[in-house]
Amino acid sequence: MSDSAPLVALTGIAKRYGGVQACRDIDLTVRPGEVHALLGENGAGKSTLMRILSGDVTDFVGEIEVAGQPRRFAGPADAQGAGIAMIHQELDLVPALSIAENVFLGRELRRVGRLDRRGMQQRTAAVLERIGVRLNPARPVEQLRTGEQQLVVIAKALSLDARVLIMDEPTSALSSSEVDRLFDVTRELRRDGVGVVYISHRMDEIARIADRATVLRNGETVGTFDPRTMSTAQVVEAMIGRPVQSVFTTSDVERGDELLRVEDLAVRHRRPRPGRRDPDGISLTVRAGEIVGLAGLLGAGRTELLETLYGVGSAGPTSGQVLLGGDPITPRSARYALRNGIAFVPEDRRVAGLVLFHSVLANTVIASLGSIGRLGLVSARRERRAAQDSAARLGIKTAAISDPVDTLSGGNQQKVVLGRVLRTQPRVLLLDEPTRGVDVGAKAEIYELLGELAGQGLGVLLASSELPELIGVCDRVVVLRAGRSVADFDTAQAREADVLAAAMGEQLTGATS
Amino acid sequence: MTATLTPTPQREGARRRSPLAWLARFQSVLGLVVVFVGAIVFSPTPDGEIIFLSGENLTNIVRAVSEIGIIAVGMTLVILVGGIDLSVGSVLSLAAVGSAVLLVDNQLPLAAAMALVLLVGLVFGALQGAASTLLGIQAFIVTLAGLSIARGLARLWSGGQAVPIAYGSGPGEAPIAFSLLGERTFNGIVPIPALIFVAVAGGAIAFLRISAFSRHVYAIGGNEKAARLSGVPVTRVKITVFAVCGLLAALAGIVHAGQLNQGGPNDAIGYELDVIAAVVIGGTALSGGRGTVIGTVAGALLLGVLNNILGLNSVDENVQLVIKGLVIVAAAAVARFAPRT
Amino acid sequence: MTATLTPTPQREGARRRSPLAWLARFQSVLGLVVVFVGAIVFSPTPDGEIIFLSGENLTNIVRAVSEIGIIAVGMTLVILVGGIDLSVGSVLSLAAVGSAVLLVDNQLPLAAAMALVLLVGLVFGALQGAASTLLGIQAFIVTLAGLSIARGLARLWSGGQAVPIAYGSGPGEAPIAFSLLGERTFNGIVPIPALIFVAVAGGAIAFLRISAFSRHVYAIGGNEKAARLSGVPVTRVKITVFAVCGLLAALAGIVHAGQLNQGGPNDAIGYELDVIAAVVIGGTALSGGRGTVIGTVAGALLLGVLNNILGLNSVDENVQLVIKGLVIVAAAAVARFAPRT
Amino acid sequence: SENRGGAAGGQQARADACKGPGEDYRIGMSQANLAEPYRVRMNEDIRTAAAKVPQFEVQFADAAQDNSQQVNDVQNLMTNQVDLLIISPNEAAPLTSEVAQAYNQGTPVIVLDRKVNGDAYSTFIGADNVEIGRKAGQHVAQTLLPQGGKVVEIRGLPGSTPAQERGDGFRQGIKGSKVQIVDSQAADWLRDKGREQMDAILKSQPQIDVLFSHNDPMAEGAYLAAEEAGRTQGIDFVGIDALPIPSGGIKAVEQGRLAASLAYPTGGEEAIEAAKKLLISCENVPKTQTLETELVTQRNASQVYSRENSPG
Ligand SMILES: Nc1ncnc2c1ncn2[C@@H]1O[C@H](COP(=O)(O)OP(=O)(O)OP(=O)(O)O)[C@@H](O)[C@H]1O
Ligand SMILES: Nc1ncnc2c1ncn2[C@@H]1O[C@H](COP(=O)(O)OP(=O)(O)OP(=O)(O)O)[C@@H](O)[C@H]1O
Ligand SMILES: [Mg+2]
Ligand SMILES: [Mg+2]
Repeated sequence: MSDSAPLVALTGIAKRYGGVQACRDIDLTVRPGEVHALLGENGAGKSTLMRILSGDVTDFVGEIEVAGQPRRFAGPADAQGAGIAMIHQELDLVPALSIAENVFLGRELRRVGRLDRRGMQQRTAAVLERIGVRLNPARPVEQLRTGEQQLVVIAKALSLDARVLIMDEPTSALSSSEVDRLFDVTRELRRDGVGVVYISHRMDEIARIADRATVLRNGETVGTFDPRTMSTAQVVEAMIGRPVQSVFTTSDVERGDELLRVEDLAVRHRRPRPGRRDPDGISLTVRAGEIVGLAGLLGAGRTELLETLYGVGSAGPTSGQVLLGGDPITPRSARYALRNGIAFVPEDRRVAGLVLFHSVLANTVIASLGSIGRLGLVSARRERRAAQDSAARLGIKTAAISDPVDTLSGGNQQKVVLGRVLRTQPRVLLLDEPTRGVDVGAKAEIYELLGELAGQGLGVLLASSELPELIGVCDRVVVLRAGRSVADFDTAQAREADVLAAAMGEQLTGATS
Repeated sequence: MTATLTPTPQREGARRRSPLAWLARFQSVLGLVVVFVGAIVFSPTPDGEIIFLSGENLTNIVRAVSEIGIIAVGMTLVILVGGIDLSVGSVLSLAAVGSAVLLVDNQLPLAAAMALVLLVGLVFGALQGAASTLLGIQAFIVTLAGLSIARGLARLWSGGQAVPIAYGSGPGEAPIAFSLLGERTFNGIVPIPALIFVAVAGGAIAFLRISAFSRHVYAIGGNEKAARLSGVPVTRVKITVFAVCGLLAALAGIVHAGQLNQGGPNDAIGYELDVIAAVVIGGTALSGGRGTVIGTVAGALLLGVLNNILGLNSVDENVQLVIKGLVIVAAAAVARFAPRT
Repeated sequence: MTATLTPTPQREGARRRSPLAWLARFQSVLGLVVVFVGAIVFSPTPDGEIIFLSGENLTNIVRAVSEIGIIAVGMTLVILVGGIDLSVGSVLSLAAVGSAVLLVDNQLPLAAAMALVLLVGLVFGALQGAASTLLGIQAFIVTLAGLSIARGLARLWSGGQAVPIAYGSGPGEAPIAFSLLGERTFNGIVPIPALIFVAVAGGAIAFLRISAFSRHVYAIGGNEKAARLSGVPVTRVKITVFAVCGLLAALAGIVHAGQLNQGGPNDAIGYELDVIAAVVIGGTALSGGRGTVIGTVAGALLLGVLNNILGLNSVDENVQLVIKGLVIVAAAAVARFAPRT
Repeated sequence: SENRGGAAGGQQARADACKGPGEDYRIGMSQANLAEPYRVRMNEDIRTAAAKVPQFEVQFADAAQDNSQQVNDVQNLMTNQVDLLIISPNEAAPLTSEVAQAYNQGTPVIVLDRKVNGDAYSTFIGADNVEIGRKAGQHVAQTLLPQGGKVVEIRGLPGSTPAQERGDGFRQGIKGSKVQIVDSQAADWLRDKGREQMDAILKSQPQIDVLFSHNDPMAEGAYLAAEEAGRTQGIDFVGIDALPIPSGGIKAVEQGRLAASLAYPTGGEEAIEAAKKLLISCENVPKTQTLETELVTQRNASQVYSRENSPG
């Protein structure tokens, strides 16, 4: 750890949102050549603090010093000018613009006065190369998968050549190979004297990459420590304020009858969709009380499978069949799926999950209005009670359930989606990266909830990019590769390496260390 | 594993209900309040009486905005789902012509004629909604086409000339009951169109408060994809909303015919902008998912009060146009800078 | 964890440039192509000649849409950033009046008069942009107010009556150079307004292709927050775009005055809908961030061709309205179902 | 029949309205729209004439071509307790009951240009559109095309009464001659629409002898189209309105673009005359005053123009 003068120093930072004190009296320094982890529960104030440092939030109390000089940024561009760049938690990209245009947005390259497209694409390709991605920089961002978009956001931040790089949950949609690559790059940055602030809810990552860690709780600093000298359990206790023994709970539920059976499912689309991987021979079963994991590399087709089962995948001729409780079904729409007891938590909560400017209440009850009233009428009182119920059950942290969802921290937003889906009382629960951006404590709660639900006879199909999560939570893990199911492990025996090997297939032979 | 599912304490108590927060709930009517107060201040006062505040003048205002207001209720729904309906003025005119032709020329009984006219509006709206959602064409285009089509149909149906409505029971005369729409009632103070407007707006407000349908409307406008994934029947709701807007435009057309004693194929040209203005000034976002019918009512009344007070004062007509624009911006700015929670 | 892993191979190479994909690039002009072919088919053919295709008729069409087209270029930008400008018709009229008054009554030199008029449009647009972005009021309201204000100013400036323009060098006469706007050139085939339209559209297309500004415009409309976080000067870009739209409306007003030899304070009423229609038919999304100027040009021409062919066939005006609406929807549907990548 | 002031209870003539020269009077003027030059001029004529009567103050309202708005305007004026109402209605039926209500309350009402139904008003002052159309037709048939020829008609807004009447009158005027209407298109009273329609007409009509337009602006628009096509030589342009303003038909005739225009007088001055009688001098006014039209040609154009704009 370097003892040189800090690149930036924050002192006494405080920020209030209405009734919520997001940050109070926080001090933080970032030194050159260090990776400084910022830890804390959902809603602890991590993002807010970093948005202050990166010039996104400008009305706050406290001091920012950059290289010893007090600074007050007028906006993100100002902070970037001072060498501070931030990867935002939410993937803030412009959908219709290309990768290169997004990367260079706001600081376009010019040659003899005109936009230098070629130059921007070449330099974008180079940064993408650096993090191990080969994407055509001319492709519109809206055609990319969530994980790919996250990589583009990372590339964008890297291309700024900042002296302080803030990464707010950069890996939440990435699988292990991309994470490894990102860490390689991060170590390079560290070598070059860049100060990195790293926010993540994946505890194993902290131990691997961080030099120092600062823990926030309820907007206050709990302390700064060396993560290599502390166990994960200690870190988690610091974050949550009470000990958590194990994050994962495996249910010991008696497995019941077969609930969902997918037989050789394949979907062929009418129009070619570049970079898509449609189900192309998937077979699996989920029994009552069972939590089945879906593993696979980025783009293996997990999301497409779940969307197809929910009836919202893009239309196209299907072969194979899906059986629900023994009866063949053809999911055509979300309504159909819901009516048959199939519920779905989509991967990208902001795009597909939530009405961001609507209240927690409205977002919680929208899928289950039928159970709140009858004849198309709803009672505001029962609506309110239902939402409060969900909020309490999932521990959603919000000042009031009438607050808009976008004032919630990322993890709490995710819980709102989960709460809504659970209110539909499903038999089969399809989850696509349900713990993306959720803190350890809350994850544990969600897992426990899943276990509980499984105990009541629910079947769960869970896609996740976090292998430890899959192995820790699921009874079985089905591995997808290029749209096919290629392996089915019992997690009691399987190791991460086995799952990974199956996911990568023949590629593993080419991999070197 | 110890983690018990203890709920995080809800900090409900911490939220004080400040007077400011209370006021903010009425943000959408704040512009109206400001304009109303302004109107009192600038009202002519011959014999010391504030003319603007006279009962007769106030009911005049409500009557004057009632057609726009009735449609604006439907337009609010359309805009809430993220759509727009430019055809309302033409549909109004089509319905007015229809009322006149069916009552006078075709001698249909009142109920049948009204039902038929409302059905025309409903179907016209539903067709537009279907074209927009099923073919995936922007509502702006579809309803712009609808504007043209309905106007053409109104002119064809009427033969190009306004169809006058005479009352009586002879041939070529409409049932006298229809003339009630043009009358004042309740001691000559409250005009029937105003009552219809109030009923439509009140009904809509109540219905929106207690119906699942309205939750669907807001969700679709807020995030259509999320709504669909939540099992909201997006297409059906959208078509319904356009149908309701068409229906209300037709209802306004009936009122219009009753008010003016004729079905004019060239009436209500450009009303779509007035209607949308009422909705938007009332705080509904054109991007959908955000807004209230109460705001719309306030928006319609704001425009009515403004028109009225400018008319009462003998301001030069051209200067009026300038003042009107400035006041609208000012009222919107006031509402915008109202305190928020 | 052991494995350092090779990146997932991206199957970029697999993307073939299919003919369908190539065609899809022209989706925005597909509607125009269909209407154009339809017009050829339905063209009257006295003496076997297809009147619609005669050079003179085609240039007439371009001339007829040139004012709408010029403004539509600016409107495209405004809509791309997620805004809307309803004031364009009034600003056109204000500029037309201004041209006439400054040239004829005030006897200003041509260049000074034109510069002044364009400046008026620019400033008017900029003020609207500023009111909308800085006060945070929806552009619809601000520019609806602008519509009213500019119309009022146009009437006040002209004294309510059209100001005729006579040419010559005497007092009360405008420089003859101004009359060129009403002329044709290139062997009397190409009208000057059409040339101006083509120049404005071409310039805009080129500028959008090579400028960083255009990336900012698209970014703001596509995701304003992302744009702001990337350091795009959102407010400045938005105000600029409204200013450009006002400027182009004023340019169209100058053309208008030259075409009609007068500055009419009541001209161009309702043009805003035509202009927005051209933009939207050309494939630009009213929600912002998506669209092209080429599409807009195609949209404007589509409307022009449609008007022209209906006029050439002297279809009954009322039936025209109906046909026009149906064709617009059909054209939009065709473009919608074109293949996409 | 003659009339004096308003009628209480719709029957009895009442002299209350007339308070003599010692009082001040507020007159309300409800105009159908201010988009037509003719109506702007009407307001101006009223303003000018009223300025010469010290007792009069006029409050104007513009209904912007909307029947409903005009109903509101009348109500506003009545709320404002005007002593006399002048109205140029947008359409007859919608305003009939509003006008009747004012009249029956005892307020004298002068109806200008377009009629309302029934007879609940003090006086109607207006020109006869059919007559004007007929005169235009006669001028074409007798003076411009005595040997017959081809006429193209550009009509006003479809469905509007003046468009209907001027068209009908014109046909009566050319009846029996060899003049033939070969094409007829609507241009909604607008100059630029007139130009656009003429563009298309010139395509399909190889020979046009006379262009008859329902108003001067459309005729001027058509002239521009013909000028551009190089076909002004063979065509005589005939319009209606002959407004004595710089952009009006008289100037167009004087400058040779139009061959003729028929004056459609605004009646503004006459309305103030009638108001003086009804309010100040307590005289009777005729129930209907039909204003004479005047044929304006190159011969008399400049003289008519200066006469109409002479003070006094
Ligand atoms: N724009 C906003 N308006 C109102 N409240 C906000 C806003 N942004 C954040 N908050 C509140 O501030 C607190 C801190 O939020 P922040 O996003 O900083 O948390 P976080 O530590 O980043 O959480 P997560 O790990 O879930 O991302 C939360 O209680 C949140 O609800
Ligand atoms: N070319 C594309 N255009 C639009 N959306 C795409 C495209 N490719 C993928 N997506 C979307 O991205 C998501 C992920 O796609 P897919 O099922 O292929 O990957 P996956 O196996 O779930 O991998 P991961 O979730 O790790 O990205 C889906 O929501 C899919 O609809
Ligand atoms: Mg965060
Ligand atoms: Mg996925």
